[in-house]
Amino acid sequence: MAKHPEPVEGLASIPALLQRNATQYANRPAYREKEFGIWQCWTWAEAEREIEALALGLIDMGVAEGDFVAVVGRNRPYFYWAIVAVQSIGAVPVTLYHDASADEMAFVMEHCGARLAIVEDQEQVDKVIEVQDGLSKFEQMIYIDPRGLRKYDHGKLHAYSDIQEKGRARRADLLDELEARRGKLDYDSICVMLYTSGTTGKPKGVVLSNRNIIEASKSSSEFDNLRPKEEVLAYLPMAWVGDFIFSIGQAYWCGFCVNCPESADTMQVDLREIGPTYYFAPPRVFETQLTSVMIRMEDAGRTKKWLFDHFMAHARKVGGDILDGKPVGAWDRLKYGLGNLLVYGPLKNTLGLSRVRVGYTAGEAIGPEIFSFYRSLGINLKQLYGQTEASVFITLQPDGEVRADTVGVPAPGVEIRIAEDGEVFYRSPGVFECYYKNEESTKSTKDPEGWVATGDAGFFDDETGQLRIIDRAKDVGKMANGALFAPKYVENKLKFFPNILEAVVFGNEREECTAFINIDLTAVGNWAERNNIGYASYQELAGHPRVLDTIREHVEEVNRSLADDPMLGHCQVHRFLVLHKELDADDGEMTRTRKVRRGVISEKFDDLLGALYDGSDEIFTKTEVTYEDGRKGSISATLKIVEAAVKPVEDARQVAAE
Amino acid sequence: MPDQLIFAMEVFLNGLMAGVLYALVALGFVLIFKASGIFNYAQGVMALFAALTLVGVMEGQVPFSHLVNAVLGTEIHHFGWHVPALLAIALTMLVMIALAWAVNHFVFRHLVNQEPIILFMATIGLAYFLEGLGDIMWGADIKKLDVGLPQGINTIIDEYTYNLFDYGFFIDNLDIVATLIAAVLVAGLIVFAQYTKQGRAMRAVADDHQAALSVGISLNWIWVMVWSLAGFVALVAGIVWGTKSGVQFSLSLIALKALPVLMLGGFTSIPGAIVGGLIIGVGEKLFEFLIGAPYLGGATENWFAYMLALLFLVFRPQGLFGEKIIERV
Amino acid sequence: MFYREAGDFKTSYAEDNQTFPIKFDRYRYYAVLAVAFLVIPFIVNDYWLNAVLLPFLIYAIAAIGLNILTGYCGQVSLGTGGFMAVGAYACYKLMTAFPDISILIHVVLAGGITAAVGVLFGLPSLRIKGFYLAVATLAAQFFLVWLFNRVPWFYNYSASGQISAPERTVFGVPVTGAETSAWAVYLVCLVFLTASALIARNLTRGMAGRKWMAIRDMDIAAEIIGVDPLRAKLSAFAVSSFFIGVSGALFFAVYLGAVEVGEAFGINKSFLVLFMVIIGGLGSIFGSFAGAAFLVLLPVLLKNLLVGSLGWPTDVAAHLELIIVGALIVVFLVAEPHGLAQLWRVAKEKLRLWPFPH
Amino acid sequence: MLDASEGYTTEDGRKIGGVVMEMKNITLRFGGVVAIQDISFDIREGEIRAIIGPNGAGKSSMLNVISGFYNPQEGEVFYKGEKRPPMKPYQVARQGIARTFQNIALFEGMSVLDNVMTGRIRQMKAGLLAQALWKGRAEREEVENREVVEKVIDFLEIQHIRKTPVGRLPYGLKKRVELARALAAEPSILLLDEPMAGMNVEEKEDMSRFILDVNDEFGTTIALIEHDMGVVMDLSDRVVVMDYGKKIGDGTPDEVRGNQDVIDAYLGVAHD
Repeated sequence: MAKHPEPVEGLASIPALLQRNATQYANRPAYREKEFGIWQCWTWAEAEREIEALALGLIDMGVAEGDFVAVVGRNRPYFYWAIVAVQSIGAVPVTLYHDASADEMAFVMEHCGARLAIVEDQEQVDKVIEVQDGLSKFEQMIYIDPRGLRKYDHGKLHAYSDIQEKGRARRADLLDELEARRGKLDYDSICVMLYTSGTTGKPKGVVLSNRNIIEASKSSSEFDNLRPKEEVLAYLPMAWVGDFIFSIGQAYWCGFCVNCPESADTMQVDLREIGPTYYFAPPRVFETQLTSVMIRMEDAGRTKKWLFDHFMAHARKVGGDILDGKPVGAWDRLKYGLGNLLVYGPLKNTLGLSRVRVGYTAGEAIGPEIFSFYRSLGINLKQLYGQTEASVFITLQPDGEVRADTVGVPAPGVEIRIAEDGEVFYRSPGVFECYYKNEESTKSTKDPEGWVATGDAGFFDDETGQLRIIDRAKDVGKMANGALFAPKYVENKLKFFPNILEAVVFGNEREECTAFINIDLTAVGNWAERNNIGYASYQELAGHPRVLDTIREHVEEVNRSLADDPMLGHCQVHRFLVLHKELDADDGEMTRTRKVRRGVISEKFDDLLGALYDGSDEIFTKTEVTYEDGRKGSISATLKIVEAAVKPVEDARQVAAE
Repeated sequence: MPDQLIFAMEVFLNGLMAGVLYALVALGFVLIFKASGIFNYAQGVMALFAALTLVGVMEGQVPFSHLVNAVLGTEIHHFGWHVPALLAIALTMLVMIALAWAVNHFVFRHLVNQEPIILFMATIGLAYFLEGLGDIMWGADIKKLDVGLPQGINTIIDEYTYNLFDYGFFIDNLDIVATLIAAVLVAGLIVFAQYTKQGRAMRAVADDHQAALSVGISLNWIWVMVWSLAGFVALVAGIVWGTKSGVQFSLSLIALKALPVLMLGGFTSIPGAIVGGLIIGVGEKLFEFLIGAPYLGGATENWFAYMLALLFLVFRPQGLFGEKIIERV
Repeated sequence: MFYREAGDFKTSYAEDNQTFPIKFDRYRYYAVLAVAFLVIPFIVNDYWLNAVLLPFLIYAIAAIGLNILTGYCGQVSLGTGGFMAVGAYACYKLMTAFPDISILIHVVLAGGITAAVGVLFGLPSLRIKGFYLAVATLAAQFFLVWLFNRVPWFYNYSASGQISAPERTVFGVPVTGAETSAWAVYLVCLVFLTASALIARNLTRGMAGRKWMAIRDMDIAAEIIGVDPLRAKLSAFAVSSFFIGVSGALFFAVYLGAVEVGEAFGINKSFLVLFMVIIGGLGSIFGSFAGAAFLVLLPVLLKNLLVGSLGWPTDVAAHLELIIVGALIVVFLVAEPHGLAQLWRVAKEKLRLWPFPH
Repeated sequence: MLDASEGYTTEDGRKIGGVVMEMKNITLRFGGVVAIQDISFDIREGEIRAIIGPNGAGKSSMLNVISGFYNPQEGEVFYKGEKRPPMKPYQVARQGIARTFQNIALFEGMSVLDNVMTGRIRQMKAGLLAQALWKGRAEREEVENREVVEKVIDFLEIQHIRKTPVGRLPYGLKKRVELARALAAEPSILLLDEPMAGMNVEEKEDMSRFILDVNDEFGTTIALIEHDMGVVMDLSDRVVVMDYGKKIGDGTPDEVRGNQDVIDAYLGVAHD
């Protein structure tokens, strides 16, 4: 049975932490948001007042303890305040993806029975109004940006600021109520409910207690000794557990400042201005950033290009070691220093990463090339492995022991067990309470001893003692010949090539593996330009013979590397095709966190899948697509099926059979 | 008849002649301005440069001799021959045409469609350049220029007026000749502008660049032409003033005098230039004679013209003959 | 390349529109100030002072003045020499009339008087535009020079018609007259220049500057959105003339000591300063410095090179200088109408983007 | 015609107030040419008032009369109940009448921010000396007005070009910046001179949205001229129709649509 740690100094809830920070760090910045051309700033004391005002206002509105409150918006202080305000009055915040479609929202709000929704602007308001009739418990809505909402019926619609005003006005008579409610919060009371995007089926509401969040934040903060002077940039979806931990859990535990960008498209600029010291980004972000760096360097002058290449080469040689504190020759250090002045420094600066002290990436495997690129610049980028159910942290990489292909050692307070079928189990104070209104899946995921199944297959790497994840456990299948089939592992290897954006590998219960592939429009498009290959659309580029050749080379390279690995030698890709459309969350082919939905895809494109196995060398297909504005349409294309050379593997069968 | 009035008449006549010369220089400005919208501050320096070159050619000076001597330590000065005036003038004209081409080719071709003020400042730069060039080619010392123009008091007028009001007017022959030359030149230019193909092309360009282009007039060609014409005018002015008061830097200051002339006459009008020139010439001489010298300590010619033009402009910004400007939004 | 802007963010508008928003620039600026005030005074000698430093400091003030009028407000003036003369003579009269008032105050007052004269000659600018105005300002140039030449009261009826600065002290240290010491003279001018630059910067980044630039870029539109053209232009003339007057006063009292108006403040002075502004960069304070430095150093270098090293006769060198300066003006107007300041800006952008080309 | 004193309510329920500006029998001539002939109409608090007509109908001249750029030979202009004496354009501007221009009149040499800041001239009164020292009022005003301006910039969604020199902007954005400049003045009447001129459909839609939002958010009174009839009809509460310098129609879009003269004018029936 997992031990149940108790709060230190009665810091049993986020609101409690807020109170502490408001006194202890009263004048330190708590939130910044780029608005009206400058970084508007709120100290902890100010933030506390804002939150209190809102909390009082909510009480005034009649929000009761235990109510669920949906919070829908991009990262803005107002929403973080809303979350904490909701907590402080004993209600439960439920964060939603602000780019979720109306019916996705409807499902969640109905499932948790939200009475109140706090949303950003007209767009969100409209979305909710569209579905509100189907919501049995839903009553009122609060918006932040009044733009365009003047004419709306304000019977059940309130402006954020108005609510705060009411709160301030009634402070005298409601404060006791608020303090009473806040007082009741303890380690076991619900901190937040987050819906897992769920690679399959409907989202599940993960209930996380204050214990989960605070313990997880505490131990992880100590692990990387985060301090009050850290700066983070909050730009990842608020509905995602990671953002909740970084921007609320750890931020409140350590008392550091959360910075919110002006908008999604100014993110890069804002990142550069803030220069975070603690930074998280999914591999995809680092990938695209690296791609754009390389593209921009393409048109650099000769000398500049030479400088860049020369010093980057040197960085790859010694950069990582210097970062890991391994012994490096004085001359190399000197040269690295010079490079730092001429290339690395300015580069990190333009990327906005020059102040990063601790950087993490997770959620997907990251390409070794990409990973080492950033590390060689002297950016302390590390990997972690986690999930919503664990309040993020399962394993972390300690400074100086960083590898591209592992995800680190168990986080403080986390126990890990590997089942015989390779699935990873863990147990920790961060382990979630339950899935809301979903007994059986709670049971199926979390056993009475508190062990939770990750659903991922992996093993501890002998030399480093760090965990290594191969694939989703359920996706790890057997091929017809009984050999181990780990599509994700192969897909990642493919995706490490800048030209390949997404890959979906099939082969379960089949003789041989095949793959769908999405090319990366930026990378390939740029290549096309430089080789002056004209193209009108993604589709046309994707079908271009020379592109197909390049992709084939990539596939064959992957095959070669796979062949060396006795366990996965049979997962070599025999045939593949380049899809005529980009896999898209709007078409349900991926999750909002951009994980491929294997099932959906294989159904949707079963004709293509068929073609991959029936030996035909091209196939005509027609697919329905959803455009940004929600309109539906369909595109059709004739796709070539490409053969890729494979390397025979000796007695892989036995290895697999053992 | 009171002496004062008689003197005044003499001053008036002199002023008239000076005015004609101002008008002459002013014409150079008008030509270029009409055709290219460039207000050529360097016009005066061009006159100086022309005069210097003329003298240099006539006396067979070695161009850049100072520079050459300085660099090579040689002692060369003259070829030792003398060139007859007319030939020299022709040669000088060739130089001026070459200059016109160079100016257009290296400077103003690149400044098409710039605001007038930029062009103006460019010509100031050009003026400096030419001044330096002239000095370095021919040396900066004051030179005498004699192309055989008659000089000295005109005895006929002297005697005639003496018989009239027993006071002989002092009128320099040179001034009379100059006046005649100027008059001829002006007439010539007007004829040229009105009746020759090139002249019409020039006016077309002045009216509307685009239109001119569209009917197949080569702007570059026109511009070289007007700069050459301006060069020619400058040469004539150079000869006259040079003969009058020696070839020296002060010669380029006449140009400055032409500016107020233009502000009065309007930058685009040939008759305006002439009338303006006369007004200024007479005005400043009379002012000096009646007020300047007796009450203000003299030398008022330095500024009278400008003040007159300034005051005038305040009340009629487009000048005597300039078109009215209508502001729109 | 040297810029490290990550983490250099602004949390208030005051920070955002400070003169040097980027940290690196700010520190470099402090460094320059430190050297100018704390190092140079101890190492400056008479040659450098008179050949380079003083002319630079004083012309820079004049250039700033003209830049405000021409670069920011778009009114070209060829009367700079005349206005400098006003400053000089005003200063002279004040110095001789009130011997026991500090010279510093006299210089400032001289500036004030020049401002008044400037406004007077600025009046036509309401009716006259572009180079019509430029030519009109020549009237100021010639009239003023003539005035100081011909009216004895201005040069206190001295036989020579010259004016010469009596000895005056600041905190007991002589800064005018025969007995001056290099560092003191240098510091006085430096202080005036620094002050001028700061004031000019403040004016140009504030509403006054915006009005001027509005007039420059599109006067009709400016009037329709509420800019009073007369006041805007006159204020430009006033401020501009103030600085020019100050520089004139310093030029006479501190630098030359004795002046004959014709040669010291003739039309060529007007052009010299105009050239500084063009080459340096219209509409840029930094440009005024750059232009002044450039045109002060150029002759010195040429002289040292041609006369000093190659032993050419000075007149040839002088003529060459004319040619070069003239050519430079044309080259800049053709190739880089925004002058050295623009080159500087571009270089800076490149450094900021380093290692990326764009 | 509506009574001058009390206002009316639009079908979308906006309350329109009393008359802000009234033009009485305006006649404007250039030399012999009559640009505007004896035209009268009024503009009311909070409404969107359009002046339409074929090209050369005298719309722009009318706008220029309102903004004081032209002074009419005959007729009177009443502003906020008082007869307006002939005044200089900048004086009119300072009375709180801001405008945009048909062919954009931005200050190319200045950044977007500075351009919009010029809209605050009316509000920024610090003396030259204060500005020179950047102290006290000057400093304070600069920040206070910057705040207002930033709100406008945010409202018109031009944050990303805040510091870009206007010269480098594409046409559509310039139009928006110009609107921002006028808006920054917090005018009591906002004059828009062909706000949609030379725009593609998408840009027109944006612009219409902004115009409506402006009127909606700040209750700004807007008078706009436009020859594109379609757009105007959707936007405006009341429309004046001009043709050959005469007023041939005045009323709600529907009334005007029905008006025979208007139809003729637009279908280009020959004039006698």
